[in-house]
Amino acid sequence: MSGLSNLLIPAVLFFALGFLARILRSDLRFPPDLAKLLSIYLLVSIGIHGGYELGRADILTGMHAVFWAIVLGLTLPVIGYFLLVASRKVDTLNAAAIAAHYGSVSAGTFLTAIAYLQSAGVQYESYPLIMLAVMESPAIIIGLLLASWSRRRLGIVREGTEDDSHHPSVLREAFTNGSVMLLIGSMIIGAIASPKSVEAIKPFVSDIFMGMLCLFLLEMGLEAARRIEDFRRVGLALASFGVLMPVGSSFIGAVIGHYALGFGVGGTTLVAVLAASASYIAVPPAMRLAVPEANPSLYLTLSLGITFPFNVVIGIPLYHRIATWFVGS
Amino acid sequence: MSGLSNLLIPAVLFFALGFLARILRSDLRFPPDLAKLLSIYLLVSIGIHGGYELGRADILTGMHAVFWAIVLGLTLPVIGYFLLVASRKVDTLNAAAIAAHYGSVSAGTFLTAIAYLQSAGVQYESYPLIMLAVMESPAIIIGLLLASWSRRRLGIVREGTEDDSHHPSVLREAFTNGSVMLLIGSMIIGAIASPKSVEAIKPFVSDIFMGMLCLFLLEMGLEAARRIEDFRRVGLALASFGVLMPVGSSFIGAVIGHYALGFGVGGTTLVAVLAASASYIAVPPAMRLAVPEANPSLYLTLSLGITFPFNVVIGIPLYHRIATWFVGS
Amino acid sequence: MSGLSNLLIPAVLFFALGFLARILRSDLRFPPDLAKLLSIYLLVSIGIHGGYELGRADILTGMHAVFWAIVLGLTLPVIGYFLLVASRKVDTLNAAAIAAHYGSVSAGTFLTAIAYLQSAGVQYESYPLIMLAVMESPAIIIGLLLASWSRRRLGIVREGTEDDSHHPSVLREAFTNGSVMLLIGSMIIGAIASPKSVEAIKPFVSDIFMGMLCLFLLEMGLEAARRIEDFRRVGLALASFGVLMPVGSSFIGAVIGHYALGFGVGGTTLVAVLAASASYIAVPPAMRLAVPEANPSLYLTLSLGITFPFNVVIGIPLYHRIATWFVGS
Amino acid sequence: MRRLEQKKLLTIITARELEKKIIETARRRGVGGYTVVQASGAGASGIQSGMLDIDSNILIYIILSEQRLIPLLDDLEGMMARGHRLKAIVSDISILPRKPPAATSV
Amino acid sequence: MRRLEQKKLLTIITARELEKKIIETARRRGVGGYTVVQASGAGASGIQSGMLDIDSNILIYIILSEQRLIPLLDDLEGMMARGHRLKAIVSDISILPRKPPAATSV
Amino acid sequence: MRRLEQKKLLTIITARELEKKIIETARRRGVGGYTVVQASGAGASGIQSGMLDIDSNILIYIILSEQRLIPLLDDLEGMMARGHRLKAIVSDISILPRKPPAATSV
Ligand SMILES: Nc1ncnc2c1ncn2[C@@H]1O[C@H](COP(=O)(O)O)[C@@H](O)[C@H]1O
Ligand SMILES: Nc1ncnc2c1ncn2[C@@H]1O[C@H](COP(=O)(O)O)[C@@H](O)[C@H]1O
Ligand SMILES: Nc1ncnc2c1ncn2[C@@H]1O[C@H](COP(=O)(O)O)[C@@H](O)[C@H]1O
Ligand code: NA
Ligand code: NA
Ligand code: NA
Repeated sequence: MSGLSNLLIPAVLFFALGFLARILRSDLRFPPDLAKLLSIYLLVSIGIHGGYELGRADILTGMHAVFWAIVLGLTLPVIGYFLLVASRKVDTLNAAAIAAHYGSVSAGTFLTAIAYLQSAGVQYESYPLIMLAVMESPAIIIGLLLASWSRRRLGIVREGTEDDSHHPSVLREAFTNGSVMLLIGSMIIGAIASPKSVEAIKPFVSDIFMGMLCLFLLEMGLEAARRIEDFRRVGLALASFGVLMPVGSSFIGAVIGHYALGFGVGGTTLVAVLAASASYIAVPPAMRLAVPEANPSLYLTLSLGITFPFNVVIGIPLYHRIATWFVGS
Repeated sequence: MSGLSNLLIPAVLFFALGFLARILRSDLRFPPDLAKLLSIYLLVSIGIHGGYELGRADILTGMHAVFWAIVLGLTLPVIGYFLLVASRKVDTLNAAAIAAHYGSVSAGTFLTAIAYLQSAGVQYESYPLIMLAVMESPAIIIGLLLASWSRRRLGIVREGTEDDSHHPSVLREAFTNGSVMLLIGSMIIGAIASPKSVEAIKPFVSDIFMGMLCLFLLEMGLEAARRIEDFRRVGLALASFGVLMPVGSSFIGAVIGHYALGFGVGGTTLVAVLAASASYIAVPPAMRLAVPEANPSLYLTLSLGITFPFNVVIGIPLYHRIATWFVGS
Repeated sequence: MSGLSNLLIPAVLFFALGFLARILRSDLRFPPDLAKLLSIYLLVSIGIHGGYELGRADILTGMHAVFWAIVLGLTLPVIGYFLLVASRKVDTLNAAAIAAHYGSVSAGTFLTAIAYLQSAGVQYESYPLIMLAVMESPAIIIGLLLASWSRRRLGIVREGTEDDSHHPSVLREAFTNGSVMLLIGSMIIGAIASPKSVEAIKPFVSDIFMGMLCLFLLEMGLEAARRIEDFRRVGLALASFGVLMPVGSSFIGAVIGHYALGFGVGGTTLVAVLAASASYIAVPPAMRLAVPEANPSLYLTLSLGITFPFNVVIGIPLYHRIATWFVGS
Repeated sequence: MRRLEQKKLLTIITARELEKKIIETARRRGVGGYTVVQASGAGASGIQSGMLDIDSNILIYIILSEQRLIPLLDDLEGMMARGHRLKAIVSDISILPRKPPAATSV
Repeated sequence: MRRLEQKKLLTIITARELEKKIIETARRRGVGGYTVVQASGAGASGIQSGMLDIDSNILIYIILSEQRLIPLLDDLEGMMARGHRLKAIVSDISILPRKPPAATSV
Repeated sequence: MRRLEQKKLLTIITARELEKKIIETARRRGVGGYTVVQASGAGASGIQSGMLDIDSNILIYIILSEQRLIPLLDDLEGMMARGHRLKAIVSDISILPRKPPAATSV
């Protein structure tokens, strides 16, 4: 399936529409609560769906998937951190905050990938969904460790009691993050609820799913374009990180998906997408609390303004190619 | 159907998820407007649905149902009032305000009961729906009367002109309450609209109904858990009222449902649920306006934090048992 | 189909319910964001739908429709302007602002007309949808020209730099108006997206459409009734303009629909509805920015409080008669 | 700055149910306008999360002259005496006086 | 309290359509930041229920120095003179000065 | 107006993530209540559109006595020193004192 035909999925077209509307300075704006409603709906639906299937899937492979998800979540930020520090474009604390985002994942990108695979008629395993749930958080811990390590090197001493980054609350919040709980909770519900009663909510979680995803991406388009406007704050060197980091990560993801987990083209593509995507849900609030010295507009512009659009429009078809190539060989 | 399998209805599981999220101090929060949207949707859907069937049902039984609904709405608060005053845990004005809540009903509890009966494959009459609509308001009037009676006994004199409780607006608002109008209005529309045109909105009011109910209960779970945190304000004695009152009322409801209205197990269960449920929509604002001396956190904690969760998780299966027992004998 | 049976469409009944709720001073209120959500949904759905069909329709007729839409949008405001000035009830600047609303269109009225035609089993062309998209804006330009012309006649001199009405931004905003972009964008997406992928969002844009329209009209009912309360601000003479202007325009619309565009009864009715309807989305903000001297409560009361309810309840069946009569003859 | 008028800003924090009641009271005292903002909060009567209508707070801002302020404060005190929960905050402000343009003489 | 800076708080109440326009004006006058809150209200031009976009109000808060305030008030006066409906409220505030930490020297 | 109490109003503008943290801090300093309003805005750290949770601002209003204000300002200064972005605005207000009615003696 060519990159062009990928652009003919309504989900992607609506992302483009939102992006365009903002560029043309249209007054089209989403009410804040609508954005929230859409992500709640998407997380619940994908959770019920995946949980229902996982309830009938192989537990061992599931464990493997969880293990490798954590490995990805812990290693990617470290790679990102050293690339950023090497680039000399940001201080080490901003590097830590940015890197954490790339170890985590973006549900929006993941769902777009699923829409892409479906309209391309590609089968995919359901395990990557657990990985999506698992990967939201570990990167945050690494981010915090990198940050306090940088602080020590910078010789920034903090009043122990008040140092947020060691504040347990930040760690707890990394795991009790709303979207993580919603996703895992819905998966469990989908797995344990009586099949008969799950049937009753299928029309809600399946039939209108694609339409809700379109509205969600329309809103993300507006958001991404708004972020792009902060581009100058970021600079070209940093922006290129927002493109090269995901591509690099996608290779690592594809290797794990195919060789470590033995997935087919669909599943391998999804793992590559997970590796390549950058968080804009769980990580930013954690970083704002725990690494207040870092500038939010830097990591938000990179993950929302550069990496997300790149992944949705160019990345996904590319990762699909990479997966096909790996699985083929 | 056992209480356990009741816990395997997605609706109830999502209530538990919301409750848990709050207990774990997750940052999962619903936008206020989403809560509003969900209750508007649920009232309209259940209204259209019920109205459509009622438009084809027996008018006389309907009248009976309305009559008994009013009887329940007028007597339960009086019982509650004297129990509370006897308990010596609250002053008479708080007693009046709390009691009013137990004479009224909770649409959320009613809908969960319907989800329960459906997944248990139990048939139910559509008349209890009219009772739901009717019962929102009468309890408020009793509440106001009890309150001004208590005031007289407490010797609280008020500047006549400014006394809110006799302010006609409070009574009018009891009947023009938004959710009451929405429910009754939708029932009328469902009854009089051309069947062909009602068909066109069936997918909206039926197919996605269970899913919307799940989101609603997720939000109610968050809300209930937040209320539980005010538990200490309430104290054990008062809390036990929040459990014993509904159980007691459910018996009265079941007797009326079976012997007075001749309903089957399904219908009898629903009347028991109506009697047992406590309002958190129509009554609290009315009490805040008309009985300002009463402490809102008392009646809200009782109805939302204690009675609602009890009914959803334990009450409904219990009332179903009671109904089966009555109808069986 | 008689005007009465028109009142038996749920959409219209919900409008009446909202209207009634407000008249009875019920506390039923819609969260602001819900109103926004509903109009976003409706514009996207109707856009996808129409675009899908237009992608398969005759391009030449489409061009014709666009041409005549512009003609309507440019002429109706001029007519309205002179009627208003002749009436001597408003100064020329208010006349310009009000007239602009009647050259533009109301998507809500258009959608109600479609619901009406569907439940009446009347076929209709898809071209009027393009006209809906096109007609939002031209009237604004005429409004601005009439306003600055009036200003010159009133001898109001403005500091050139700061004069908003010549401020290009106002014109640009007329075309990048959120709802216009959403509608046109969705039409393009519906037209170019792969049919297979459009199928996937059909349940979202079709099945639940009528239900969403009902909620939207419920909210519009509340809004319209609130506007009616400002009736006294408007006065009888001006109010009658809010009824006679649409009826007059509907004739012009019907003539264009039938003779110029050769539509059948359905399509002709829709063009008449477009001509008759008054904007409350794109035009008011533009006028507030560019004709600040005009009183918003005047044009909002007329378009939302008088013309919209008139069109929904009486106008649509009437215009349907007119269309039948034209096409019949 | 001579062109600025000296006024009082009355800010009332209370539950949404009281919105209508307070605004009617203000109107009776001849207040010309008001501004309302949705809020959440907590105080002696517990948390007002704003998640349900029943516990949403509002902020009502009323710009008014000192003459109008006094009687309105009396009304609010009366409501509080009857148990209504509200905070009435007064502060000194200066405001740009309104000069309506000729054209809006409708 | 010596550590607090004396500043002015300019609060503008107006219709949402004017948000962009006013913020651009403020930026031109060198204002560094602003805060906007959604509101509803009523005044001479009727009710602004906030239910539809077309009648939502906003409150714009701008913390600024007196030097910046004066010219900005001129601009707002100009807008009002052209018929725009807005309330510009000035009050005296003290604010904690910002001390950016060393690390954010990006 | 002798019946009005003189108090301080502390208004904090910051990102929503800091809401919990700041309110806990205030509670530790013995503050009895607070009011929170959702907002959007822009400043040195860019636009906070309020469209996503990650960039929503809030306004926290705290009515308190000068004695309570001082230590709370210290805490806020500490947070700012650690890089947290917030604006702490202090203004003088007068407030109607609360006279709880006899009946609510629960
Ligand atoms: N000290 C305070 N500062 C700011 N707002 C307050 C304060 N105390 C109470 N409030 C607000 O007033 C509402 C009612 O307060 P109360 O009557 O104490 O429950 C609360 O929900 C808060 O929104
Ligand atoms: N006296 C007032 N106090 C507070 N807000 C006001 C007042 N008068 C008007 N407003 C606000 O300013 C907006 C425009 O006022 P107006 O131009 O008089 O219609 C209204 O919608 C209110 O939100
Ligand atoms: N001059 C200002 N006036 C009003 N609010 C401001 C101002 N500067 C910043 N803010 C608010 O404070 C938040 C954080 O500001 P900053 O730390 O400068 O990014 C912004 O998002 C605004 O909501
Ligand atoms: Na990643
Ligand atoms: Na009850
Ligand atoms: Na028109």
